[in-house]
Amino acid sequence: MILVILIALLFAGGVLAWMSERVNPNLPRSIALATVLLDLLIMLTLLGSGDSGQWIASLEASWIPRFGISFYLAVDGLSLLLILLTAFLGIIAIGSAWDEITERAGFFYFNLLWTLAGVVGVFTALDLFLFFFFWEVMLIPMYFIIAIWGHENKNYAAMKFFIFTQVTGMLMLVSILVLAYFHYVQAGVFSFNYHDLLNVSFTSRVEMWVMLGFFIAFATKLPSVPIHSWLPDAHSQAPTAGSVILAGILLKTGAYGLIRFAVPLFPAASMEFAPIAMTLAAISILYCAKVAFAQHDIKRLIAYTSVSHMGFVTLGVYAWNEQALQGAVMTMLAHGLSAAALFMLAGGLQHRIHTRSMPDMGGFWAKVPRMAIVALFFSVAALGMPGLGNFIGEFLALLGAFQANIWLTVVSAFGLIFASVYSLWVIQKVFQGEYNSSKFDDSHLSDLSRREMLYFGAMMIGLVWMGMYPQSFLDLSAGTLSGLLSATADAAVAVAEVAQ
Amino acid sequence: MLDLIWLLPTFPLLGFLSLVLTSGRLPKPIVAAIGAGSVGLSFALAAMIAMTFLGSGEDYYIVETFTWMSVGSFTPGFSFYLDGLSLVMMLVITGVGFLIHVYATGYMDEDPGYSRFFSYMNLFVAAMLMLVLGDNLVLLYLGWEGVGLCSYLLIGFWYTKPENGYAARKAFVVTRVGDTSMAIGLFLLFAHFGTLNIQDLMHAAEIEWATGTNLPAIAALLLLGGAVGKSAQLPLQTWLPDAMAGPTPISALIHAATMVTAGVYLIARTHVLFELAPDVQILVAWIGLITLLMAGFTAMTQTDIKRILAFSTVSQIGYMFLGLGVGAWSASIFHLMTHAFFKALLFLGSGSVILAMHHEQDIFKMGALRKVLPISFASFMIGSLALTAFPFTSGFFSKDEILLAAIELEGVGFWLWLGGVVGAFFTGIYTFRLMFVVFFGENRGHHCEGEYGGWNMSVPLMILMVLSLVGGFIHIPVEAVFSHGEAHEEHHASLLIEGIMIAVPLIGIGIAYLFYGSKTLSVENLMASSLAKNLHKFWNSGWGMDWLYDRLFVFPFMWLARINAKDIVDQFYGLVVEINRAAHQMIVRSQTGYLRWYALSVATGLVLIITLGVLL
Amino acid sequence: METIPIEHGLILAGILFALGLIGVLTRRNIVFVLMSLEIMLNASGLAFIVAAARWGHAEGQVMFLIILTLAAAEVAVGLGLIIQMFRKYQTVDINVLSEMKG
Amino acid sequence: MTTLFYLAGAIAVISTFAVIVQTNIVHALLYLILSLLSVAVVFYVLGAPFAAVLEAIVYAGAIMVLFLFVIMMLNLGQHTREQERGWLAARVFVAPAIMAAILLGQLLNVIGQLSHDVEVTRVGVFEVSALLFGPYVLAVELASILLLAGLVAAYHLAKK
Amino acid sequence: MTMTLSDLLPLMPLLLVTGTAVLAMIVVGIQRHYTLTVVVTITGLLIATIVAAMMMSFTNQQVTPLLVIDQYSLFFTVITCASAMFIAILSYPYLQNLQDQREEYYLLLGVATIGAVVMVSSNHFVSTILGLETLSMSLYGMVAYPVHVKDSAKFPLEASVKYLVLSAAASGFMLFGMALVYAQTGTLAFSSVVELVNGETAGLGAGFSIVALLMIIAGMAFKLSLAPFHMWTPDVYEGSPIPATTYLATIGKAGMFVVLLRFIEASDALEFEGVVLVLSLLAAASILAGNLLALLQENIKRILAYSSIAHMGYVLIAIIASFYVEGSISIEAVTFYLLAYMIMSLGAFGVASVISSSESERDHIDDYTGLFWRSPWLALVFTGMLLSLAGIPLTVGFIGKFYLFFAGVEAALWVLLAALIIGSGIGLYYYLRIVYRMVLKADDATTLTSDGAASLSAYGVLAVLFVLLLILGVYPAPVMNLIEVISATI
Repeated sequence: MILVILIALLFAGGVLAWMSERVNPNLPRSIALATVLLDLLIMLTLLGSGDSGQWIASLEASWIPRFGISFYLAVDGLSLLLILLTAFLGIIAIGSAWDEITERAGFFYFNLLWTLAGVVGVFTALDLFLFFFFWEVMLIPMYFIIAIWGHENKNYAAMKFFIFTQVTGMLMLVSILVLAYFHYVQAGVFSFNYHDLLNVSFTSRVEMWVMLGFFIAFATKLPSVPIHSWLPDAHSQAPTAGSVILAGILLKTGAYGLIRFAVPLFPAASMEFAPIAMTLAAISILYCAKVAFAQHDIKRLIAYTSVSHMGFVTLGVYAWNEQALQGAVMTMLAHGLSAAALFMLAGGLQHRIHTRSMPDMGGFWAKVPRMAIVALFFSVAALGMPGLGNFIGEFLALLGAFQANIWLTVVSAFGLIFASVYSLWVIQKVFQGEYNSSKFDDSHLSDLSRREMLYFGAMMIGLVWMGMYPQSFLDLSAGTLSGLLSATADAAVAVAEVAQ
Repeated sequence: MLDLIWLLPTFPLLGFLSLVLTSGRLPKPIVAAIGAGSVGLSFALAAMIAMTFLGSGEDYYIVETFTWMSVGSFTPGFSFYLDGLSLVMMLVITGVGFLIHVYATGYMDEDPGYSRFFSYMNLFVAAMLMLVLGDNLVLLYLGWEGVGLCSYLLIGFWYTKPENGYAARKAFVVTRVGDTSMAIGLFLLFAHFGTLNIQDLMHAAEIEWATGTNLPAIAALLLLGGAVGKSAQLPLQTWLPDAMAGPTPISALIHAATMVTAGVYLIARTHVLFELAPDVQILVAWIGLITLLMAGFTAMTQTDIKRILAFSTVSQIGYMFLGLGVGAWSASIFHLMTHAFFKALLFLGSGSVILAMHHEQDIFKMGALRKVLPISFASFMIGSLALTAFPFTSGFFSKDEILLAAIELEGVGFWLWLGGVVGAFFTGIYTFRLMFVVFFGENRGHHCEGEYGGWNMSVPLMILMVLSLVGGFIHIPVEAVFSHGEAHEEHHASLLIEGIMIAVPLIGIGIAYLFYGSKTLSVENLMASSLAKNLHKFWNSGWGMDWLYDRLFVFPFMWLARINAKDIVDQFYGLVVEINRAAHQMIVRSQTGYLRWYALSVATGLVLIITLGVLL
Repeated sequence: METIPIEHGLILAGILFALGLIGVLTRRNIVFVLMSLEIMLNASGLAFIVAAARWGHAEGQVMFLIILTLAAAEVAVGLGLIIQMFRKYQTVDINVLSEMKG
Repeated sequence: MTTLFYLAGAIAVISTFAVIVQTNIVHALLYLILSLLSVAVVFYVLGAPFAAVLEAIVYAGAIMVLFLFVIMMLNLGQHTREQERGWLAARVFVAPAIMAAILLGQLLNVIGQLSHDVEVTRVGVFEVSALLFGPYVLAVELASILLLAGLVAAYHLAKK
Repeated sequence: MTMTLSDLLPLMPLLLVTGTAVLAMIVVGIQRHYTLTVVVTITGLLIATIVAAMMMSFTNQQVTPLLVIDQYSLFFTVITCASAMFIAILSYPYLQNLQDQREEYYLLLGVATIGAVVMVSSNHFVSTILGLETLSMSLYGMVAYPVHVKDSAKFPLEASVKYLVLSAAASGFMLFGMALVYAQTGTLAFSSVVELVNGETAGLGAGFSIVALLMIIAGMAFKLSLAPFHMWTPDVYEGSPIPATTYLATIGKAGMFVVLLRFIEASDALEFEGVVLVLSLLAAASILAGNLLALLQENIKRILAYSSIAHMGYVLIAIIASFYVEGSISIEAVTFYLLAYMIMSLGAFGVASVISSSESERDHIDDYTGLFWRSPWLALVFTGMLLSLAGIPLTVGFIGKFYLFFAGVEAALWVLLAALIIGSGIGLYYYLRIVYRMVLKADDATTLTSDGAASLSAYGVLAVLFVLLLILGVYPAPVMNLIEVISATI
């Protein structure tokens, strides 16, 4: 029941925020904040109440009996980690929108909360229909966030985001249906229940095709080359809060889908497909790092780096061993914070000087030292500095991946070099060098406010925590991951035998 | 006492945190107290720990604090490993580091980024201590990257100049290439042994891997990649001279005494692996030799006082690599220590000169400074003598040991030795070229008001002078570390060889005197031929390595980035959109609005479907 | 009575139907178009009568009656539209009715 | 009777052809009436006298008269022949003729397979009525609704 | 099988609708009163709706050879009558200021509804033709209704002429096809076609049957505006007054589809590979052509027209699937999707209708700029309808599409599913274009709502539709169960 409350609270809070705008234009943001805080508190109560690897909480109710669809929500350690991240970044996003969004704030927070609700749904749904339902539900409010409060090219960006995710989502729908149909043929009843569908058996060719449907949908959200190109546009055009949600949470739904669904449902096909997926990951890492370096638009740059970093997640997932999976999960969490923070910084800069063009910037260190230090921190986190969360994730992912595929890991490791190239490039272009105010309007250039420092501080603490004592996070997901690993072990052995 | 070892990096780390969180709002004396004091505390503690450890007679001591992460069999912890090697490193870092911190409180006095400077410095010391004290390679890697970051921050300390930023990024990226290679090495080791604890790894490697097989060679090569990056050896040496863009105390601490020798430490720490891969080990020697010679040539052509010292650093680390390559582990570490003393001395001395000359670094714009700057002169004199291995200075003993170890090696040993001697000859030339030009001769116009700064700058110089002179008599307690690896503990060299090794640097000094001291020989005559000019240019540019790397890596990367800034994949989707548009434009023309056309289409449709239906 | 090959009746209907179709497709005068439509409907009616003859049924004739009704109603509405069109455009050229397109 | 069938059929085809190529609308209408009448003969031959009568009265009579009224109202006829000639160039026939030809070809092809000589039985007004007021009574009612719809629509559209 | 008294009871809804039309005619005859006529029409349709709904549980009967009154036909009778009622309500404010006699419109609407009810109950060629033509005949009148208004912005005359001529030609095809079937089988009931299929008459190749069937299907495809018989659709939609367009787009389409479904199901026409192939081609062509044509349109009505082409293609997939799939899942898919399609089309056209009136139609996409800020509730409803058309969750359109996908997957129609995905992808673009216009900042801040009691009821209709859209999108189980039960009767 607590899970329904989690989601319903967000939906209701969204509606309430929208309605409250009539009373007072400042009310929506407070309501939104209160809602997400409350949600976070409820989630925290789940933390202590269960052993990792088990379902901490679950709820199953019949929904559409015609197709054996049930309203089945459940949380285990992995899900819990991710919904905690969702709520945390939700608060951060509300904070980043606090002053930035002044027009039609009610509708904005409505969309924000509904997106969060969709994401929480995605992370908790264990009925594949329900999963797909939430998967799509989160798109629409996100579309509105980009299309209404976005920047100069918002229509194009919002449209591209929507069409990419929706079209590939339909491929997943087809795959889900094929899966359900096979279950029907084999078991005689319709079911979309995750646990039921785990038992479906296929011929290898069919399994590959069905798996591809899932993979493409998840790889789009992740995103992975060659279906990544919606992301730079969406990120650069979205308002700051939108970018935070997109980079911090939405991308993680793709990774979550791979871990929870794509591989466990189709272990054999996934193992067979792993070299290709890992190759795509390696290409994502290197190619997008390279493209990132060439960008002038700071948000586009960060967006490309997101693709690059998410490549490590793909790499880790398809290496499918304990270190690699933990690495993928840690990368998801750490990248959630670091990318969100970087987008907030870029958004803050844009808010202050009304441009995102890096060639126009420079020498801000002296003007906004706090911002510079914060930016430095998160850039350094992004390039994988040990002691911060991103390092743990990427190192573990590579460490695990090395055991699965040496050459792709070696190639991917070069991403570490590229990451340093573009991260430091940003610092150089924006904060170092000569200050030249003729290229932009610097009348509003002010250092980070107390409130902003609070948000950034929270995220910095989070990253240091992840970097110095990741065990608190690793322990949460360990049970889930080892459960998944042992469940797919037979298939892995079978594939290995075939390969020999 | 030994269990307090975790406090060593903690003190500077706390210093860093307190300086960062107050972000420049503290008054300078307090900043200085925190900055230098935290390192001083560490040094004091390190000294006490050292005494306790040496007194205990143990070979090693492990302090475990907490497990960093535990994923399957991968369980690195924040654990510290103390043995002779890390003891020496720890003392050098905290000791020399403390002196340089003290010096810097005077040197940076007028800089607006005073607090920022010391926060970075403290972070550096903390990271460096992590590097040498960590008992597993992941913790070592943490320090390894941490010092790289601090190096980056401090090289680019004066950020308003774009070229400083460039130098900083270059330093970071080039070393990151090495770091990546090292990281891959770690993956490989973990994949084979399931642990990254250094001692466990070494034991396992000895047992499971046979000498001369491929796997240890690859692992050693990958680690070597990390080492050459950090220690500025071929082929990744290009960043160090540019790194001189940072404040001079940085050059002394990071780019002379401590960080750049991390590569030497790494190889020494994992020497078991290198012994399992003799080919790679001899490669280390060759890398050292070639680097030291190339750097020697280049140093002779430089005019920037700090760049000369930088190339000499590269060259001296070359000697350490040479020593590692021939298996003279403790000699290399010994040289590491003495080099830390005299190179820190030289850099700090040059810092005084530079400050006194109002940030002028071109040696040919200086001259006759020995009267004006007596302390700087003294430190330079002593430092230079040690650097050229003048008998009974510290450098003499350490370099001697390395070269003697080299000549005793079968086969290529003689050539390595010969190269080392030639390098020593160049060392003499370029070191005293610097001496004669800067401190002798006539004043070349620049006004100089005498020594800058107070006791806080001069006292560290004096201490370092003493260390540079007598450091050669210090015994480093590393026998236990290399007990099974070192073949020759006592060197029995012939008098001839000893003579050559003593004489060659002196000849170098003499030649420098003839050219730059007495002006008996003229550099202009030497430079007359075009061959000489070109050679000079070639050497001056660091053997064209920057030029080569620009063309091999930087330009292609920039070019690729530039041509594909729009992301070709995205353009593919643009094409899809265009196809849709075109299809729309085409098909929409069928909607002519004419009734008869519509009727015809209906009739055509009917005919079409009937035909298709019947045919199939 | 004599026999009549049913296929010939249907062929006759088919020819008439095709001619009507040609009329609809070619004529620009809307009155002609309407007349051609009548031909097509009538041809369909003929086909029903022929088919009914094959079976000796009355059902085909019922269908014919309905076609007759529908033709009548259609002509009534169609002619009404023609009158309006003529009022508006003073022409019976259907090509004037092409203001909506694309 | 067979002869009559073919004769009437031939007349129907010819006069129908004349309709679609006529330029004088009144002539065309007359050809159409001729065509309808010959179809009525075919109906009769096929043993459907009731349908034949209705064809003659309702179709050739009432409906055609409606056309005539409109033609008179709009004052079409002789003087619009030039215009019609201009509209009726040979090339506009090409595509429609091809289409119709293919369609007809298809029809002939498949109808040709159906070879079935029928003994013509007379199905007169009684049988039809029995059907109309028996099972098909609803059809009659619905037909009246259909006519009502036509009536209302035509009333609304044709009024001034 | 003649009429008996017991047959009258199942005919109740039909009789009620007829009565409504007749009553309205009498009222008009006695005293022309706009509101009264509207009220009579609406009340009659409402009663018919309720009665039909109440009868669903116990009626299952063939009434004369012409009509079958089973649960399925009653289900669609309910939908048809309710939709007609909604359209009548929407028409009320729309036509209020028409400078002409306005009452006949409701008469035509009533009569058209009779035709539609007949169609959804028909399993016989005679009733099909009669229902279809009654519907079409009334629609000719409704489409051309404002023809007398001087300088009307739109082209009702052009629309009506195009519709009449092409529709009559299509009816000709259908009739000729029926004649061929009849010539071969000797009856006019749908089920007779099975004999064609089973080849009980010797000496005939499959060709004859296929030609006959395809001529009928071509006629139906025209009414459903499946490509390549689609070209009339945008012009007729655009030229008609919006309520008439709504009628055409909803009841006209659904009625015809039910006929097609019954015809295909009763006749086993899909036994012929040629027919399956042709239907597949029609579906694919409609999906692609409809979506591509709509891509850059600037006129809302044309966009919806083109999108309806595509949507009919989508439903056709489920019909084709019914041949391959055991059980009634694909029939359920068709039924549910038609229901969904009715709701969302009614809603979308309804919004356009509310902000338009007979004298000024707002059907250009720019008219909707900033609607979100000017009339948020209207914009919300419209957005919901468009997203539903695009098949996004939370709306009934998603469940509908889910059904289609399910049927397609079970039948393994991969190529058609690919077309469905591509088409939906293209479709997103133009639906979102409209949505985007609505959320743009408006240049003028005037609200686009005609006020007064007249439009209040129209708002009520939109609210009901929106609620249906959401409820069926979130909790469709009850309706699904119902549809599962009724689909078994086909």
